[in-house]
Amino acid sequence: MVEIRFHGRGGQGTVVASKILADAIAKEDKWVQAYPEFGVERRGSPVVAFIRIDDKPIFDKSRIYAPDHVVVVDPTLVEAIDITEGLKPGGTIIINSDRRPEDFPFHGAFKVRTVDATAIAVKHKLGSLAAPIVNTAIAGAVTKILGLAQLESLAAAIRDGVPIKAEDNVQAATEAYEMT
Amino acid sequence: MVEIRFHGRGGQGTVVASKILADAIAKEDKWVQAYPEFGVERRGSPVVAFIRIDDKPIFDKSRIYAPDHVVVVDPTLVEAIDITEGLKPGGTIIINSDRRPEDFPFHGAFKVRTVDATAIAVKHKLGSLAAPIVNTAIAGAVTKILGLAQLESLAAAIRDGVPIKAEDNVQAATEAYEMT
Amino acid sequence: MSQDAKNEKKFTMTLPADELMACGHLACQGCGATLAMRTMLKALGKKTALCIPACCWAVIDGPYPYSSLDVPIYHCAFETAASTATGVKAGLEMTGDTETTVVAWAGDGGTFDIGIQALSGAAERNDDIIYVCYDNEAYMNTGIQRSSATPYGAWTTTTPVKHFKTRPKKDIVAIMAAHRIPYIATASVSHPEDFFKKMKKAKDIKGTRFFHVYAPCPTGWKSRPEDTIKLARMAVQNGYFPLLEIENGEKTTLNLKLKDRKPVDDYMRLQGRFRHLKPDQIAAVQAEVDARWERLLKGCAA
Amino acid sequence: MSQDAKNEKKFTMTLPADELMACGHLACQGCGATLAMRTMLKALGKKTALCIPACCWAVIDGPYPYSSLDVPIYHCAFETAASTATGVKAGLEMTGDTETTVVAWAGDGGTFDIGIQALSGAAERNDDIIYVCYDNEAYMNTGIQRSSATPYGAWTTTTPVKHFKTRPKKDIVAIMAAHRIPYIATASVSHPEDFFKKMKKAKDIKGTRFFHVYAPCPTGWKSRPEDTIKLARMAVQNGYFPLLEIENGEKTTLNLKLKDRKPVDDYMRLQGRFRHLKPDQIAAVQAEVDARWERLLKGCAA
Amino acid sequence: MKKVIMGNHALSYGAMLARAQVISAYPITPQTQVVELLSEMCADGKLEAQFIKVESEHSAMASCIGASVAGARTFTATSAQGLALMHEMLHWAGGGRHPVVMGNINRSMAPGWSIWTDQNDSLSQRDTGWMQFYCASNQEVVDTVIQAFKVAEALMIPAMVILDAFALSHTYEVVDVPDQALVDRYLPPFKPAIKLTTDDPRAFGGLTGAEHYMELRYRLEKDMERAPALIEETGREYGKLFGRDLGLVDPYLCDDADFIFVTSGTAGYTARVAVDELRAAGVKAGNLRLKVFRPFPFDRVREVLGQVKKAAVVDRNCSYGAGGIFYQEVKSAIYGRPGMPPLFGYIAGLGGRDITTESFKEIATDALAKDRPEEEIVWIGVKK
Amino acid sequence: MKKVIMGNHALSYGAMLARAQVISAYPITPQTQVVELLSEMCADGKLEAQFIKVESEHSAMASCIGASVAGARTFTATSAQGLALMHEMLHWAGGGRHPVVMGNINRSMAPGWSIWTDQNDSLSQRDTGWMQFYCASNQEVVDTVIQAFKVAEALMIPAMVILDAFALSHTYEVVDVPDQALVDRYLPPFKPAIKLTTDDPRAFGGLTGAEHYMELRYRLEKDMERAPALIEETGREYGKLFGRDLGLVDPYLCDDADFIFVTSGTAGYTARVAVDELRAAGVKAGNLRLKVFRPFPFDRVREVLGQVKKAAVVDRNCSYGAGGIFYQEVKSAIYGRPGMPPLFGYIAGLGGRDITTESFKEIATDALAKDRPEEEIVWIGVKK
Amino acid sequence: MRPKKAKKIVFKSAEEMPLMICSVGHQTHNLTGAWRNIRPEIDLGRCIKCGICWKFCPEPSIDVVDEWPVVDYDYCKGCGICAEECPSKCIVMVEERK
Amino acid sequence: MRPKKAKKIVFKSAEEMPLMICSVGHQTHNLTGAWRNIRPEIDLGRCIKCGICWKFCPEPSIDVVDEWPVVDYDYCKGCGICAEECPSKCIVMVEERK
Ligand SMILES: Cc1ncc(C[n+]2csc(CCOP(=O)(O)OP(=O)(O)O)c2C)c(N)n1
Ligand SMILES: Cc1ncc(C[n+]2csc(CCOP(=O)(O)OP(=O)(O)O)c2C)c(N)n1
Ligand code: SF4
Ligand code: SF4
Ligand code: SF4
Ligand code: SF4
Repeated sequence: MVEIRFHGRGGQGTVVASKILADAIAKEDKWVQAYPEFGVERRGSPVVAFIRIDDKPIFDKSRIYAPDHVVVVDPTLVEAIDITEGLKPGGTIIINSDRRPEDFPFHGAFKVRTVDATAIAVKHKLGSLAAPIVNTAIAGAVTKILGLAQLESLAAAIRDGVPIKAEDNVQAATEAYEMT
Repeated sequence: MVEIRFHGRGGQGTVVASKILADAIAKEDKWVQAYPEFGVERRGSPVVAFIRIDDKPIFDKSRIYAPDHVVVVDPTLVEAIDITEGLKPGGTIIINSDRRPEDFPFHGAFKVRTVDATAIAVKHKLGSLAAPIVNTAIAGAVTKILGLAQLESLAAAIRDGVPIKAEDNVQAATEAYEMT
Repeated sequence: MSQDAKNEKKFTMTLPADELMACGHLACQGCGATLAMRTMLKALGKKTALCIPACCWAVIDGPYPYSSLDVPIYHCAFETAASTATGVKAGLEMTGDTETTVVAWAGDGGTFDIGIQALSGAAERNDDIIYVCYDNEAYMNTGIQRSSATPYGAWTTTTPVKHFKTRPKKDIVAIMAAHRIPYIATASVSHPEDFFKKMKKAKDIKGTRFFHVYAPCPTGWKSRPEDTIKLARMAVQNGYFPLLEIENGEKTTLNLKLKDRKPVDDYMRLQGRFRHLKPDQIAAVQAEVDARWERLLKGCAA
Repeated sequence: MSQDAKNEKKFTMTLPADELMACGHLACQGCGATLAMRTMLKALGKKTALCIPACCWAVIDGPYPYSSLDVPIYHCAFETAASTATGVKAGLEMTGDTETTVVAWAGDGGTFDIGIQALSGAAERNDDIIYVCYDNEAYMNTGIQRSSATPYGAWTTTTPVKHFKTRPKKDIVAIMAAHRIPYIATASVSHPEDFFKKMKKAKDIKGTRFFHVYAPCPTGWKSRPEDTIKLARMAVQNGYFPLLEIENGEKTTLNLKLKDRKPVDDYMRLQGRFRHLKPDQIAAVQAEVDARWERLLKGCAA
Repeated sequence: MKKVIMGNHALSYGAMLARAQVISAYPITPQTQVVELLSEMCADGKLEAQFIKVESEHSAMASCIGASVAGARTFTATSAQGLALMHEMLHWAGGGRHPVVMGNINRSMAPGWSIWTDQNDSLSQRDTGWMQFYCASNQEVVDTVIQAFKVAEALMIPAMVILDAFALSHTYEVVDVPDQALVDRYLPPFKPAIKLTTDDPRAFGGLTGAEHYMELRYRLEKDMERAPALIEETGREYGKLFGRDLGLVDPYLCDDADFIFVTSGTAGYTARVAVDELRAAGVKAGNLRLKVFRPFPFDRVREVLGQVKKAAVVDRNCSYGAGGIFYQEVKSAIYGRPGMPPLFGYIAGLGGRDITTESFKEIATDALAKDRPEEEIVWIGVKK
Repeated sequence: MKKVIMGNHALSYGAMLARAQVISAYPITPQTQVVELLSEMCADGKLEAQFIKVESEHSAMASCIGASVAGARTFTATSAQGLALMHEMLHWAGGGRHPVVMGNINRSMAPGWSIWTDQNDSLSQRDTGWMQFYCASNQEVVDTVIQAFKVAEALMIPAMVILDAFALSHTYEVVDVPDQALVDRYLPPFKPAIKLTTDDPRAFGGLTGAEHYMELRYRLEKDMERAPALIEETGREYGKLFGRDLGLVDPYLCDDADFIFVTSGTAGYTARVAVDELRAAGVKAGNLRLKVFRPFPFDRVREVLGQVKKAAVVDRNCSYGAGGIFYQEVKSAIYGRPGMPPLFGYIAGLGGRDITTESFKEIATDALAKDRPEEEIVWIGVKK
Repeated sequence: MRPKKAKKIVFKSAEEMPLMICSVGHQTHNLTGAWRNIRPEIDLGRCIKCGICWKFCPEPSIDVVDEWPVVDYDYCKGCGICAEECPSKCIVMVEERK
Repeated sequence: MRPKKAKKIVFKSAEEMPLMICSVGHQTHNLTGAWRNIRPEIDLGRCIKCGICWKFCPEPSIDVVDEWPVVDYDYCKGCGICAEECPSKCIVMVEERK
């Protein structure tokens, strides 16, 4: 069983990112569970989402306290909150950032990987300059880094699940997938 | 234990009559229970009220099916419904009427007594000619005939319980009491 | 005219002979609400379904397993006349019956007070129902308690003489007009032909239609049963209860212009519920009636 | 002007400096409802008690065991803003506090829909409360579902683009005016001084007072947070949300007469919720706004 | 002072003697006389209270809650549909710790429309965090209202005083109306530790996360558990002042009984008459009348049932798909305890059907003939 | 066809596949996605239904009832406060025999405001004459909605399909969405024997006197008692068509168990994980998950409990003054039956507090250490 | 219009009752004439057949027989509206004999 | 006005909580500056002290210090209203550095 936690902000599509991943994984006949933090998030405020993956049915309906990996959709959160909370020793932290893994304090204690999802999103004109929509790019990177699914599955998941600009999103995901 | 049933019409104060009687009886430290038929009576429609009297506390909260006596406040009901229903053999039937007991079919099977409460009420200007208010006169007659209480107690009960024209009502009751 | 001539003469019927409401019902003697139902059904006919919440009419129709009417009735919860009617209409439509007129039939309490939210909601959605409020100006079924339709000055068991109602009657017609529904009409049991005509008209309009029907209650008003029609007529003629129509919340029509309105005084004197009022208090009622009448004339002009 | 002169110059405050609402609250970026609260409290001061039903403000104030306000709040059930306020007022009076102003503070859903019955009841009794409805034109706290305050044409999650809302916005001001309460006012977060003035005035009136406050919601309107004030201002200036006062349901005063009203078009273009509308549909909105404006002018004249 | 009054007026007198400060109510048959008399008392100045004539029961309870949190002693009364319409607000008063006292007249739930008695209305509120007192006489009604305020305010938990439609609400009985001065001694003014005031501004009932909610509800349950002892203590205190003890249960001839009825409400009094007749016929019968249903009087019930050979619970209610509610809760209370008797369950008197001494004898005959129950529920007096 | 969907959408799919004809609902967190998706389905013509966007839940249920009596298949969904506001109308749908199907998301009752899960909202409706199905997975949600319509319409009794807030409502899971053609085969159109129509005008629900009311309610209870068998039968039929049996209970490793949990909702699945871990640690544990609470599955519960040595009922709810509701009803169900085990009661997870495998192990440890319960209720995971 | 004097309904068992709570009989079984304490008597000699009494009877218990108004005393409650409204004053209310 | 940066409340037991569900702390413990992704910067040189930014801030997170507007970045959520409304355009919104 693999458990992952996502950090983002209300309105950035953090939940969507986890949902797309879940779709992709399910396409490969694995069992998956994805859920947002159970809260009243407001636009801009920090939010969290989780996903649980296994190759047999998942009966545990309790929440995830010690994830295997952490994904940070919004880098400004790294200062704002403790994104490593409960993270299993040796777990991977994937951050949307143009900086290098070494630049992060918790590098070493954990495997840190960065991907400039924002740049990719902007390049593919996803969302606005002020508020680029990075969820598909993030999904691409995470899929690859954690080896969760094939690129095809992810692409298919995006085509099912993302109504607008599906192809641009697929390309963003693909670029992120291949870059990392 | 004595159980009495009253027959009248919505709007004629049948319930009030039974209530006044209950008051009078309670003044003599007896235990009493009085209740209207549990229905949605409309003005003009036949209604029923009951009273239960004992010299120890009354625990039976069920309804009265076989009264010892019956009081008929509105004589037109004698044709309309079976006022003797469930009446104990030898029970007394007191009817507000200017006719003689013998004029009633059930005379013989039961003790029938009549009192012209309407005339008394009219004489004392209780209610209107079209709709005289006979409840105090009836109460007077019943009290006497069934020996339920002293006239003083009844008078006191009327003074407590009847806001308007108290004295006229006391006199009506007294007249009925003494007439019968 | 000679007796034969008279025998020849037809009996005058200003309304259809068919009765969809039969006798044997449980209304009090001289009940206005009952007459209102009788007249409405003459206008709407057999293809009508009624939703009746708690009110006198929930009793008048007769107890289980009986009914006095020849149209289906759903006896619904007190506050749900409008929402139940909306549901019935949707249910009928989805099962193929698009013709039946669905009527919510409620008293003033079920309309002005506990039912106003459901009514306001239906009006906002413009649900395709006719809502009829028969107004006897208090909660009569429970034994005469004040409602927000109870007029200033009236006695009820919850507004005792020492504390008689000091708030004016809620202006339900103005409130519904503010909802800008297709059709609003007032009617009085004293003017059955007028009521009939408006009901016929409403039947052919789509959307939410609202009727405010004046229905005296001898029991609750402490009036004589035989005065029911007289009281209703006086209320119309002194402007206490004007007969009017409002289309789309805009076009207001006064059905009978009154050049010399009678004073409300003698109308009130016939009712025990106003007996305690002093002349100045009756004058206050008169003033309120006059003011409302002026507003109406303005409204029509506009 | 020279730097020193500037250093000398006082910072302009068109409203009192005291803040009874502090930062740290949970409103979204650019929330209009929050600004409305801030301004109201400046007018009413510390001797104020709030009854807040379910709505964004039930969240904005902050979770247990915290609060952002310096006045007591009773968080009440969704449909009970008015009835709870009535109770609080009665309770305070019976325990010796007669000065505190009791305010029911609710969103449009809690006012136009599920709370309208309690509000109508309080108004009929003329209970001594101030009722403020901050209008963001949908159920925002639950994630943008239609309310009866949602305007024609708007997208919400329950009026999807293919089925956008086709019913006009319920005219709550007209409905409350029909209740003939002592004081009704509209206000907009773009005109805090006007809101402040009216609130001060209302504070000294007895009976039921009703405020309809325009409070843009960037999250629900799909507008830019920084446009909140601009949108509110446009709505006032194009007559979409006129600033007015109504006394005793009669005397209507338009607070700013607009000689040349701007078209609603550019106002709507700034909001994602209207993006799908075709020109003719926007024209329909314009027509509706014009018609209402005309009615208002008439009303003032009358 | 002795008076012949109806049960509904007993409620009004109770509220008046308790000096309720805010009353908010809505009429419904068979409760109307409660509010009518209270309106008069306010009009005559006999009672110094604000009477809010609301437009629905939902608003009635909402305004009671508002008045209560502002520090006022608050009363209302309703029945059946009205009680059901309050349901959300009952949870509110319970969870919010607002000691409102309410009279409820037991009336059957519609549809079909019924104004007659059964307990489904109040028992469907058993999970709302209210205390529930069931009365058997008008005397008990007036006494219980006064005690209910004392207990409710001590625990900050609302209380319902319940009486049967017509059998009490409209039945005139001889009642000894307590003396105001004594009541004032028994029941001091309501002075809550925390209330809504601008002197100490607090937000009541804000969004409560998973890290806090459970503790607040735990406290409510713990305080509920303190109620039984407090009810008996204040009941004895009441007895000292007024000569009538008020307790959790009313056992009649249970000590030496082989067989007892477990009852509530007016049926619990009629049962006594049946017990006398059964004893006359040689059956060592008894009757345990439950006066308090919430909190459930676990100890007392176990005590009494532990000493009898057989018992029959008589329910004037039904939880469809589960059976009689008193039967269910009594069984649950004595499960796994040593020496408990076979327990039989009967449903009788729904929708105002009368429960007579004959009904009880029929029940006794049935139960005495069997070793243990053969059906989940036995229906009495129904045309099957 | 496999889809990853949230529990709320599973409800919407269920209603769509059942071809609901009238939907009337009001939004409330955490139910909103149910109505949002249904709005879209209606807009896209995927579902041929009238969606009435009412102004309150009270009106939602009232209009569902109206549509149902007119002969339409009717669906709604709500949660917590909304469900409570419907209370009067729940009695109405139950007593009136209107087979409305409703999704309810379990959310804690205010105050304080909570949007998180516990079962007090739905369990406080246990006496309203509705059937109640508790789900543990999104798959079960979609399947149960379809079955619920079949059972409800056969018995003319409304049914509630219940899921935990967030833990199901907002959790995406892999769901095999049934095929429409098969569903149509399983669930024929709704054709009630009696309905509101001008062709055969009847008055529904008029004033019902004491001489009739009780028989009508007796019939309701008798039909409720037919439900358990019908639920199992239609559940097997469902299994034949869709490969997933639906029953009253879901026992896991109970046959050879010394100790079992009695659970419901999502906690009933988490318990299975705990059971596996306990077994790994040598404890012969099992889990009995109740899928149906109304009507109460008496026979199945007795069957399973009759074969274990000890059991612990885990309640995500509390009836203040009486304790956990499942605990109460299970005790009541097995009272007086031979060979029943000591039964322990635990309250956990109120107001959204998480119930984890650790919670279950704590419960097991406590229960296994004692011969019989020492307290009425044990609270788990609360700061005392 | 339903038949007058419809028959009373008596259910022998719960099974006999329709599953839904709905009417199976007609309220005309209820002879409300018994409520009356004053009765309307029409002097047809003076009747002008205006139909006003018919139109305003709330029961309705004025039938039209061969174009003449006839009171159905089985149902007439004696409210007096007909007498009050009759323009030719040909209806008088007389006491029911006791 | 309540103190800024009020302290967080932690209850060790149910007993520590007030019996009624009411606030005991202040929401200013919550530093909403963390929500911001663009920040307002005020060029005081061009500020005319009109008070408009202060009056329209929904937090409010513009303080007045010695008669000058000062943004409190602990709370400012970065909505941009002040910049948008500032008549002398002396407030600019800049990206938070990542
Ligand atoms: C929720 C609820 N509250 C109260 C009642 C009691 N009740 C039944 S009818 C009625 C009064 C109805 O008054 P109105 O609507 O004016 O009709 P009327 O009786 O005057 O014809 C009341 C209060 C009820 N049935 N349901
Ligand atoms: C009885 C009930 N139904 C539904 C809800 C869910 N609910 C909470 S807030 C809300 C919407 C509030 O909308 P509005 O009043 O417009 O205020 P806003 O959220 O827009 O500020 C809803 C539907 C509830 N709390 N109670
Ligand atoms: S109380 Fe009034 S409204 Fe009701 S039935 Fe009698 S007369 Fe008609
Ligand atoms: S959703 Fe809208 S109204 Fe609610 S807090 Fe956010 S911005 Fe304000
Ligand atoms: S007296 Fe009344 S009921 Fe009788 S016929 Fe005349 S109007 Fe009809
Ligand atoms: S950006 Fe928004 S929150 Fe920040 S100071 Fe300016 S107005 Fe206030």
